[in-house]
Amino acid sequence: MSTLVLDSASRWFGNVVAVNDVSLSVGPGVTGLLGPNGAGKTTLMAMMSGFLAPSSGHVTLDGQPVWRNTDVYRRIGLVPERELSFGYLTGRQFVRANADLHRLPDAAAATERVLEVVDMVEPAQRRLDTYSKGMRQRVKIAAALVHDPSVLLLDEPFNGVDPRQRMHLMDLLRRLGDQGRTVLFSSHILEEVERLARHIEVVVSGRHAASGDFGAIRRLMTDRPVQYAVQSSDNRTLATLLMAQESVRAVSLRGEHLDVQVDDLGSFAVSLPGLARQHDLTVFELSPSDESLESVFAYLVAR
Amino acid sequence: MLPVITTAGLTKHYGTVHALTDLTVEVGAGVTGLVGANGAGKSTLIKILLGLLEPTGGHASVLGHDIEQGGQEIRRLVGYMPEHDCLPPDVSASDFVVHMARMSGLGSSAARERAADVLRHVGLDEERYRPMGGYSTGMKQRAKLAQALAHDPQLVFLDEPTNGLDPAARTDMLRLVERIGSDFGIAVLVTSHLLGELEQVSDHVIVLDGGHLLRSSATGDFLRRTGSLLVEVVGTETERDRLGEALARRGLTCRPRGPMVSIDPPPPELAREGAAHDLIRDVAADLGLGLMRLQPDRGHLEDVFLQEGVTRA
Amino acid sequence: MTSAVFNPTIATLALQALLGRRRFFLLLAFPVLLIGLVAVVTALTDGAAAYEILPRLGYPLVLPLVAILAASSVLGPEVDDGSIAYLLSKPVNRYGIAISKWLVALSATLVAGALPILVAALITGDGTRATALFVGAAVAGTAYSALFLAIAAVTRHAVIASLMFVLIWESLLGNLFTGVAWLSIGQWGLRIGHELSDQLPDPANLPWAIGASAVVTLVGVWFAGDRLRSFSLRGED
Amino acid sequence: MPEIPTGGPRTGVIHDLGYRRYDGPRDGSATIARTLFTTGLRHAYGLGRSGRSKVMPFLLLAMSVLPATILVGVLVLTPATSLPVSYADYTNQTQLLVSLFAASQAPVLFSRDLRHRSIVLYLARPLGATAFALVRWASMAVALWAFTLVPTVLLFVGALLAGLDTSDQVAGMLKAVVLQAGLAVLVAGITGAISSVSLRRGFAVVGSVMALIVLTGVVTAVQAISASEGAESASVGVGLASPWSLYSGLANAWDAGITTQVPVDGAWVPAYVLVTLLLSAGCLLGLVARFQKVGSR
Repeated sequence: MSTLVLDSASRWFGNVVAVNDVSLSVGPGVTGLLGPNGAGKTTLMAMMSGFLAPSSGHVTLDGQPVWRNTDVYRRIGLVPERELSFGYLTGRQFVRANADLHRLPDAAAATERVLEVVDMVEPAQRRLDTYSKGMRQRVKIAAALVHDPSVLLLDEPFNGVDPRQRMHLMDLLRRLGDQGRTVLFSSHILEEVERLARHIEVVVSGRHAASGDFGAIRRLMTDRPVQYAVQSSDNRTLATLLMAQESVRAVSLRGEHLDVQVDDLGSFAVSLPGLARQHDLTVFELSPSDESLESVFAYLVAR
Repeated sequence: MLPVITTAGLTKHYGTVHALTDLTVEVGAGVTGLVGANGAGKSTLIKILLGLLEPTGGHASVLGHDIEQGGQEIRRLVGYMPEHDCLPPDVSASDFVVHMARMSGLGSSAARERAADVLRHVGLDEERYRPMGGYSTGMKQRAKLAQALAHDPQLVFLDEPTNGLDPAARTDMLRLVERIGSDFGIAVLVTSHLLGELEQVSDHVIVLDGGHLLRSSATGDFLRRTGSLLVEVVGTETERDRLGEALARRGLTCRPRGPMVSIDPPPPELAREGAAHDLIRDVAADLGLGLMRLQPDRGHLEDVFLQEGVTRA
Repeated sequence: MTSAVFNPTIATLALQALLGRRRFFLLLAFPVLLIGLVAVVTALTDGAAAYEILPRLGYPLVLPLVAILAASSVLGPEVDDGSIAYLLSKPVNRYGIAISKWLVALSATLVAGALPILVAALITGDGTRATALFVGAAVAGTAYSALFLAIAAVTRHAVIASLMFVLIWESLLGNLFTGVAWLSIGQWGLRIGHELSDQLPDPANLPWAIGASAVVTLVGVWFAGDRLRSFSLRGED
Repeated sequence: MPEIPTGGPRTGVIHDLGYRRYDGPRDGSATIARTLFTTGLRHAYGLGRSGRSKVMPFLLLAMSVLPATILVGVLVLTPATSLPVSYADYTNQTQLLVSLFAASQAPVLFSRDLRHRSIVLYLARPLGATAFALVRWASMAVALWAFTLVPTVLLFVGALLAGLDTSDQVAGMLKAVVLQAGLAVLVAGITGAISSVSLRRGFAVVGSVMALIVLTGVVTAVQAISASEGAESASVGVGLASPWSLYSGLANAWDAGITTQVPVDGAWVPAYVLVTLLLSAGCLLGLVARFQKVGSR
């Protein structure tokens, strides 16, 4: 059981501040690091894995600093986003080399064990450059797991992996989390994080925007001014009715839809069904039209 | 109106790998989606249509030109945004798009003016003077799109334009694709492995699986075929389950999906257009639940494969 | 901190990087070319004429080119594309990594650069001269591989920078200005070889040649290790 | 479409900034090829690219011009009847710099597009892979030619200023220029072919250095040895093996001011010409094949 702690960590490159005063702590279980592209996830990951010194603040694993401390890699397994350039090695040779670098007492057994965990025993004698993207990801994970680390850090592990392999990887990570390992993965896709992580950390523009249970944050996210797209059997009538509601700020017609800006989602959502029934309107579609992470979290940051 | 692309029995085999098998389709104006899992033959089809690859068999024509004789003429009239990275990192988007416009035959001043315009349309502003190596994925995709539009083509091939984008950028890109097809008046063939996102922007969808044509039909047909609904109410699992149980009592088949309730296509007695919607509306009103989502379930590619697999078997 | 000086796994990987790709044939071409040439010329004429190839071509050109190729192969590509992160995310001493990689580059330089010079020189006769030239080549190869490893650890244009050093500084300017010999790895090696055979030139003084070679080697390897210790991954954002 | 405001003083107009179609003229393939050629030529010298990419080519150019400048200075200040080095031989003497220029700049024209895969964007446009490869090669050849031409012209101007015999100088200079063109064609083909196969810049450079500098070193050594052993035809024959020995051999045969170990004459002259042509053509074919193969991937 290990805990990775960032204490007021910042990182800047010249005048570009990639990570801005982030404090968080990642413990056992699966944690998702969520944020739009360019939010500083990779920089955060690099600091947590000891590949970048924080410009200010501290990054520690169980109290030990991570930067320039090669000993922490006994407890950390890292799956970088970078491609493997060891195309001339077979999957087994690559994993075995990782085991040897850790000076494991029985490197051969550890290699076979971990190849089995990621379900790559059969293709392991093929060269890496013949692998598909999903297979390469699994071999990377195997290499990171070979020394049985208590912390597993994965940078964008699902990028470019097709849906079937994605499911497979997710199952694997969930199992690792259930075993009590600290599993942290970064992603810019809400659905991915939703399906895998209970606990999330959100970064937007280098700032720590939200942290905690996924469900709780999702509820916080709905409690904000939102934009809705509504399609009904009579949009103009519905527009008039909605405009009379206090919870609605603006309504406009766009093609076959109504764009509705809602200030108070709770009372809007409660009043809409009754209103529609009263005037015999069929609501064909009702969907938040602005669910992007950026806009959701920009709101959280601005608060 | 003449079809933009027609293919007849188009086949491409690499040794034992069958990338495309006997493909016969027609693509018209507007936005056409080309869907398939990785390796379904989407990129191969585009490369054949561009004349970069020779088909093993069959015929195709693009904008009235046969791909075998008219390759050069076709490449003059179309734009291509490849799936993979193709931007030199040390050049600015502005310089690059101007150069690419000139490579399509525009004069130097026309190329400059059009590059500036197109970069504005795709949404690259101040950053267009910076080297592209420092771009985010979203900016790179925009630059790739800009070079495909620079010479005002009559047809663009967009290969996985939303790859690697986060949801905000994905929405922007899709809206842009939609505009290219409607406002710009350029025919679009856009590929993706997500059927859901192509539904939003395309008029017509072609589904490929393992090099075979699985289906080619207007987008509306896909939506109608799915028929499932997703409903979400304000609150926690308790509220979700109250809604689900109430709907189930009224004859709908419901199952929880995350914070939402997924409702299967309604039974015959509720098949009238809007009947299920009204039922949901009424149940929510009766229970005093806040209705915050009611939308058709976005079909996924896997669903289409599932359905078609049954009919083909 | 693990205090391992030599890490066999790192060395094996470096060796595989060197031998497992097409560039291996480029590396192999040098000794084959050199020995073949000298053998043919010796057979056709005599050893004295053939020997001239070594100080004019083998020593000043083939040896440093082999060192450049070896040093940049064991480190350059990995630093370039960031995949060295896979090696660095291990509890392994960074200087140990630098030393292991350097030893592989050094071995390659000795085997594909210095040894062929010895063989070629022996073919031309005069064992003493051959030994002297080999000692010089071994010394210079040692310093070259360390210097080029350090260059590969700092710049993506390591090959060009190293080539400029050898071709412009050591060869072109070295031929024009004798003073360059004081700052030329190749000349230090020759000076040390001169102790064994008078047929090698005497361009600088001996303690300087020994000291400078040692300093370049040690500082080069240490510097490469230090760069690895501070290796940073930077994301796209 | 924007409308021209007409009439009274108080009018206004909002212009349509939406997407506009282009119905102006479109160039044919020949013009496109010319544009690609000019861009390639500029890029070979780092023009139109980042500041750092100008350093190498101009540093090398400055180094190759420097001795010529000194020579011209000496020539003007002291009484002399001829240049201390012939035009053709000047290029030969600075072959290290010419070779380095070719080795370091060929990857710019032949590796970059393949490595970053922007080649696909070119091939999706009217010019095909064959035309692309040929135009790139032409850019490189002309860039190399210009590299050798600059000091030649400088020497020529200096010689005229110093009052040397004009007709001698014109003849020598013109011969050199033709020979340099042949050299540029050959070297551009060799370095281009190497760079299009080895996409890592470093290895492309080492490969080119091997083909130009090391190979020439080998050939020169063998030539010298066979000449001193009296094996004259062997000495001339070996000269067919490297671009620089071909250059000096042809210059010798044409009496352009380069002395080789053994004079190149008789049937050797057509052999030298033929090998130069065949080698250039071979490299070009290789280049075209390479770009065609990459284009279809």
